Amino acid sequence: MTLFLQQLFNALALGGVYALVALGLTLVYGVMRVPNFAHGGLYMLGAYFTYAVLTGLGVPYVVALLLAAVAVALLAALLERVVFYPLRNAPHVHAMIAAIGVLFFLEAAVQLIWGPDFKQIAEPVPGILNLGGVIITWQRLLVIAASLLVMLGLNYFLKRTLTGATIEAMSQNREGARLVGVNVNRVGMLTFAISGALAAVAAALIAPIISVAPSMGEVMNLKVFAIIILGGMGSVPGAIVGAFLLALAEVFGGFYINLDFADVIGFAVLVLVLAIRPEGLFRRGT
Amino acid sequence: MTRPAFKPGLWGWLALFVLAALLPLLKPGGYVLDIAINTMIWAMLAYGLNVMLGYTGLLPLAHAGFFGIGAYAVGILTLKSGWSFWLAWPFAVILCALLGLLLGLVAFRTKGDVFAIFTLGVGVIIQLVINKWDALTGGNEGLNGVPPPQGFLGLDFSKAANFYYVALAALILTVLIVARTRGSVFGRSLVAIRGGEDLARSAGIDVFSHKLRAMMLSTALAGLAGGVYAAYVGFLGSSVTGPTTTFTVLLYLLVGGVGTLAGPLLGTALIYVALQFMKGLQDYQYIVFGPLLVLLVMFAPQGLAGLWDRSRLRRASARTERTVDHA
Amino acid sequence: DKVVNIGYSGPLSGGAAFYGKDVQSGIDMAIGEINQAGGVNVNGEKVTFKLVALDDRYLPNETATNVKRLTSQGIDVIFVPHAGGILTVQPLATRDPNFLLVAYSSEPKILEAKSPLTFMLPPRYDNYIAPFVSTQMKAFGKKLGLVGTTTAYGKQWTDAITDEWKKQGGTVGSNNGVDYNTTVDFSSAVTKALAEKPDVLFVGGPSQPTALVIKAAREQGFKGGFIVMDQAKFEQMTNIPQSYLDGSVGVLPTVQYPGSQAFVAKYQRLYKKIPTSEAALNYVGMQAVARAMALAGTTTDPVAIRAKLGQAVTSLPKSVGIYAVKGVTPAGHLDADVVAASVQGGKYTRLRLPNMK
Amino acid sequence: MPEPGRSAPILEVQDLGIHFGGLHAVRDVTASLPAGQITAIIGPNGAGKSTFFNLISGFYQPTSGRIRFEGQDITRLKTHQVVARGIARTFQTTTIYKELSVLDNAMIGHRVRTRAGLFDALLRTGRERHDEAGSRLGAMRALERVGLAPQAGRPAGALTQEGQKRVGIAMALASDPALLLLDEPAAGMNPEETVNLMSLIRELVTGGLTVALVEHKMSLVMGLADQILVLHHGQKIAQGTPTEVSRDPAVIEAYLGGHAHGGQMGQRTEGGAHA
Amino acid sequence: MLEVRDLSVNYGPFRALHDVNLTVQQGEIVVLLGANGAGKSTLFRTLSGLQRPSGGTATWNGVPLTGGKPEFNVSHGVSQCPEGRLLFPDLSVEKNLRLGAFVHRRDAAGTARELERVYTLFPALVEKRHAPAGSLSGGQQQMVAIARALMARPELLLLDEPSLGLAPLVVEQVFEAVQRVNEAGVSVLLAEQNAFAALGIAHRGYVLEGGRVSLQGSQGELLGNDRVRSAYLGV
Ligand SMILES: Nc1ncnc2c1ncn2[C@@H]1O[C@H](COP(=O)(O)OP(=O)(O)OP(=O)(O)O)[C@@H](O)[C@H]1O
Ligand SMILES: Nc1ncnc2c1ncn2[C@@H]1O[C@H](COP(=O)(O)OP(=O)(O)OP(=O)(O)O)[C@@H](O)[C@H]1O
Ligand SMILES: CC(C)C[C@H](N)C(=O)O
Ligand SMILES: [Mg+2]
Ligand SMILES: [Mg+2]
Repeated sequence: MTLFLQQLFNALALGGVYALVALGLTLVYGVMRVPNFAHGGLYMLGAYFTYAVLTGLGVPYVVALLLAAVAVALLAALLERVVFYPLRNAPHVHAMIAAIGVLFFLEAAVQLIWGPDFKQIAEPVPGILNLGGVIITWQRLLVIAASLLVMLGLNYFLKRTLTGATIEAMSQNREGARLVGVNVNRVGMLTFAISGALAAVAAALIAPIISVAPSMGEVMNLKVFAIIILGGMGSVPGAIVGAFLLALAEVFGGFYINLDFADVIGFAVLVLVLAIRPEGLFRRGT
Repeated sequence: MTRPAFKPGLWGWLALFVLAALLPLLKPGGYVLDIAINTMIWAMLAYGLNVMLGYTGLLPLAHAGFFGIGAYAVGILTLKSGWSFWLAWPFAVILCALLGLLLGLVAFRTKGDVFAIFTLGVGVIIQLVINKWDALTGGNEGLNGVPPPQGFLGLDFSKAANFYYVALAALILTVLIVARTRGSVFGRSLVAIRGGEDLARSAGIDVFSHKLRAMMLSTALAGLAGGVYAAYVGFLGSSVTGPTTTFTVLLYLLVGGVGTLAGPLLGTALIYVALQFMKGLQDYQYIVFGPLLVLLVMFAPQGLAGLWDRSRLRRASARTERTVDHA
Repeated sequence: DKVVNIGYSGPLSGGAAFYGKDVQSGIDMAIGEINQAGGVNVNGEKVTFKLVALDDRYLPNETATNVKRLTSQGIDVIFVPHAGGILTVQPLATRDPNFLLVAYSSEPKILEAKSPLTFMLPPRYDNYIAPFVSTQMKAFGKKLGLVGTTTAYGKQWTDAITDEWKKQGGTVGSNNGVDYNTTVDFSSAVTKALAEKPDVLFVGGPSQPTALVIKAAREQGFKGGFIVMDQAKFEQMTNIPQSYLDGSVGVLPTVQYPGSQAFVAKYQRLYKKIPTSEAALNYVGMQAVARAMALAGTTTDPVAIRAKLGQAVTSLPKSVGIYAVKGVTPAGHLDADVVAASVQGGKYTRLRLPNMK
Repeated sequence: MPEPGRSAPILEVQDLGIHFGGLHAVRDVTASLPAGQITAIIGPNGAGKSTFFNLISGFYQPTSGRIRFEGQDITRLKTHQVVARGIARTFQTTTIYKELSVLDNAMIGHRVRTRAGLFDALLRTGRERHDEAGSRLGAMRALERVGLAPQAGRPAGALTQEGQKRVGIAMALASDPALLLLDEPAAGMNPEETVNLMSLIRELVTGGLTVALVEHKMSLVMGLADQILVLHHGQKIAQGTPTEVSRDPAVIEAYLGGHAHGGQMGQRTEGGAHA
Repeated sequence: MLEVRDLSVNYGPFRALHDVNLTVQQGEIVVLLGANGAGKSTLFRTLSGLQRPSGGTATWNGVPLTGGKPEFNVSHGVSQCPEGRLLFPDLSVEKNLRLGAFVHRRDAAGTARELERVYTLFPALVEKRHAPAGSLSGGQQQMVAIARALMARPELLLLDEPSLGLAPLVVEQVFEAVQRVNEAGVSVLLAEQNAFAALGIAHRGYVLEGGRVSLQGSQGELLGNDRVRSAYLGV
């Protein structure tokens, strides 16, 4: 029983990690329909910025996290302006390939600046919590809590605020959005900025648990794209449920079947769910 | 079809292939031959992708997986079961077509982006299965020592200069197949599906069965390319069967021109060779290549074949306003 | 004066770039030193070197293409640091144009191929197995848990350790290997392994992820010992509390070798980090190749160079010899004493390795 | 119900219905379309007219009821099978392949009459060559019927709105249908163009086609229809000749409004002169 | 006052509008007649800022409308119900309408009032308020498009074929509504194929042919003009 609970906690922490990264992508891919394969790159950059600020300026962890979020947000907005905005009318694959180009660039640039070696960020709250034999680190608890918080915030933003609605409106009909007075250029940049900030926050929170390396975004990329589709495009709760489902599948699949196949199980769940419910778990809300 | 497409025409293709056939006679270095053979292999895969993306308007991201299935089928059958390459190769192609059918039966329940990600998931699964099924595929160690095709007519295919002709023949076959498909009644129906599934359906096209057949053709071509790859490189590892390869080939296709006949070959040749040159830039290669990709997509959205089209159209319309109806 | 190009094809971008770069740094450093000293004397001619490094992203087919490119440029010595690539290009080495393949991989199959133009640098991993097992079984107990990485190399290690552990009378739990390169969080694999209450855990892959596995195990209350695969280096596991490493056995850090101080100091000055055996062994390899060229009196005949490698490695000056080298085996293996150690309180205790050839 | 002495029904629907979630978009509709005649379907916005067409053409699967075409049950057939049986349709908002040529559009419409598949394409079989020639012929014939033959080589998107509507009709005609469903064919047309369209439809019917159309332009409906079917909230509320229907108080109340005979009724009398 | 001076618009090499001059006075309803492809929609798109002209000017009470920024135009009181509707298909009807009031986003009370008004105008939309706009019938979508334009509480309302696809009864209601909106002080420029109904409520009108203004006059003049009668009224 403790074992089961331990694995459940492991899954929750992993799901939290996935959810945090996926939420940023929900905005640009799920809502704006920009297949931003550079999202993993922004996430990676967030980790490096956090690392750089921590080691370079010696500021507290929270400050480093915020600085990284701001920096990546600005960069993401720039990316929207320079790469995705000019491609807004092109077919999806074009933006996708351009995004991959950006990802290549970011990885190479980071490798050039910080080297290809793994970097490590110290846990801001070290130590573990022992709940009757079930062990969880504070950092993982932080990740779970943060992902839930971010989800609530994002859902509120999208569904309850007018700015949130303008993002969806713009993604569905750019001309229509302009006609009602939306400054689509600003909204586009804002959306990317938010998504970049979310990616950076996710990275800053996860970095202490994992190793920071230039290619860390690639593994995450595929998984979070899968999560968003799994949950249903543009659905915030869908992204969260998808993230935790994937994590549960990986952890318990690995536990009860074979660890060797943990990653396969995750994608098998994706393929299975979509084969049964082609529109994903949650239909896009209105 | 009257939609303008890059068509150097029959003579252009003939000339190209004759020239290509003469290349080994110039006794080029091993490296030149290697590049040429690699270009042909990846171009075939790009043609397979083009059947789906270019003609049917669907983006399948499991293509490297089928390439891998074709390659491993040839590798396993020749290496472990002692089959002749000439038997294993067609078998691999048929296997890929059948598996493509199977994938299509499920995957076509989804549409658009979901289809792309669904197939991406399948691609990842294929790679992981290849990677983990140690007993069959050699797992992470891979398969080493896949033999070159048995020679005939005194041709020893372990020599790159001779193997070159196997690859060239496969490429010619591929181009022929794709060209015929594109210009046919069947091909026009694919274009209709690309233009809008609902509309195609209401026009009386059996969308599902057309998509299935396009998928089979597409994965069969991937298997064809995979077979050549296995016999040429002689070593098979799972890393080449993953999404990275799919995206790389997608890139070739996009740069060359989606939906055109020359695009896949043109794009593969250009990017593959350019990447080889860029290796000299070492740490800076992706610093240059990344932005280059972005620029290409932005300023040549129709690809190189599209650029050619446009300039040719401009020249043509400057001369006369004659309407030519290419069938 | 003549400049001789040395070829290198390894992962310089992507997930394994850190590894490829480490290897490259060793070769680079050796070349830099040789050139600074005015090069080597081959048949009365001053010869300096230049490294031509090509990225292959760890893909064997890319390695093959790179090797063809390098040989067509007239390069006769090529370094490759991964088993897949090595095995793919090994048959090419003896064809026309032939070349000396300097293999940095501890995969025994490379030697089994009996290629006369292969020069393999690292010790065979199977040297480590028996002493690791006996040390840890004595110190901690008879039950082993497995959380190795699932690369080709890692799987072989896992199999070998499993066999040896059983041979020495222990029991082995289920295999909980995970891919260290794609796994985001190691906790669940560790939880699963610890559920069987092992006394010793087998771990190992790239150093930093390996450290995270060790950390997860300690955090979940594991008190036993670790057997650390040779790919992971203690000196790179600085990302976790060092006390977690107590009771581990693994490869002795390069810094700990008696003759290595000069090398380590110079390397740290150049690269601002601690050298691992990746850098050190390839450094030695490049030094040996240069010396063998001098001894053979040729820079272009791989067969002649290969023939002089044995003499070259034993006659390397003390300043560049990091390991105690006895020669090169007929199969082309560098016969060096590489030492393993167990860790306790930040101190390394050497383990005796049997000689198995 | 067809009046006695009139031709036999080509299409019969019985208790046809569908709901989307809680919405009963079409409910218990029983009706029949007499062969060789023009039936108009009218009703307020959202009455279920387009949905009715979507049901007949197999785009939606009905949740209740049956559809019989030429005496055979086609209720569960897929769209392309329905088209193959001889029912073609156009859409409310013009949907054609704008980037393809007018001829290509029509040839796509003819696809359902050809059999050539992938293998025929690869081997260039006799069937392939036969079908290719057949497509061209069938497409040109359809273009001639709508008067677009001279424009065959132009990209369809370059035509005017009205021209594009004709392309849509040509595409449907190319499938050689017995029954043609037109969803608001005159929307966005000015009176003159509307008159042209009316004569085109009349010609088609003279050629043996049965036509059902949805339209809000009363001038066209009253001027063309042999029979009118009125839907409201998914249900049939009236059926009969134009004169009968336009006097029906329920129809006036729900649909036509106070000025039932106002608007552009004037042109209903003539208009056959235009080609 | 809307003042259009020598306005020309090109699509690539093709000139869709040639030196168009027209005005709409404060409180006027002006109708624009013209065959398919005459350039009506082009003019509307230019006035709302979606399309940039290649020459000439257009001003609303002195404010230039030709900057190519629709958000600027709508915030200065010019709102359009466009051809093709340009709705947000996956958003609910109500969100579509609320977004119509985007320029008044700080005035929640005003938006709520306006929302009530458009719902009384189009009662059919009330039961659809939570349905995705894309699931509505063609005519219902047209209602949403008109209603959305009204939500901006414009001073100048541009209506591009508002009656397209609407049932006759609703067409009547729309025209009545336009009249009522106009009586409240809003100027209206209206393009219509349904010339009869349009001229019924218009004060003045223009006829556009091949991108040029070929005829203009008061309601009575146009209704009496033979060419207008034959081409646009079908009599
Ligand atoms: N796919 C769908 N999902 C949900 N509701 C739908 C769907 N299709 C139609 N409806 C609803 O069904 C009802 C009937 O729509 P339909 O399009 O058939 O109307 P119509 O009679 O053609 O109207 P119009 O004259 O405005 O075109 C409408 O209320 C519409 O919102
Ligand atoms: N985006 C475009 N690119 C090229 N030409 C265009 C474009 N939009 C319109 N045109 C052309 O400009 C001319 C005027 O079109 P416009 O849509 O303004 O006419 P309209 O009077 O609104 O016609 P309708 O009654 O069909 O709506 C037409 O010849 C049309 O083909
Ligand atoms: C640790 C290394 C000597 C092994 C190397 N990673 C290989 O691919 O074989
Ligand atoms: Mg309708
Ligand atoms: Mg218009």
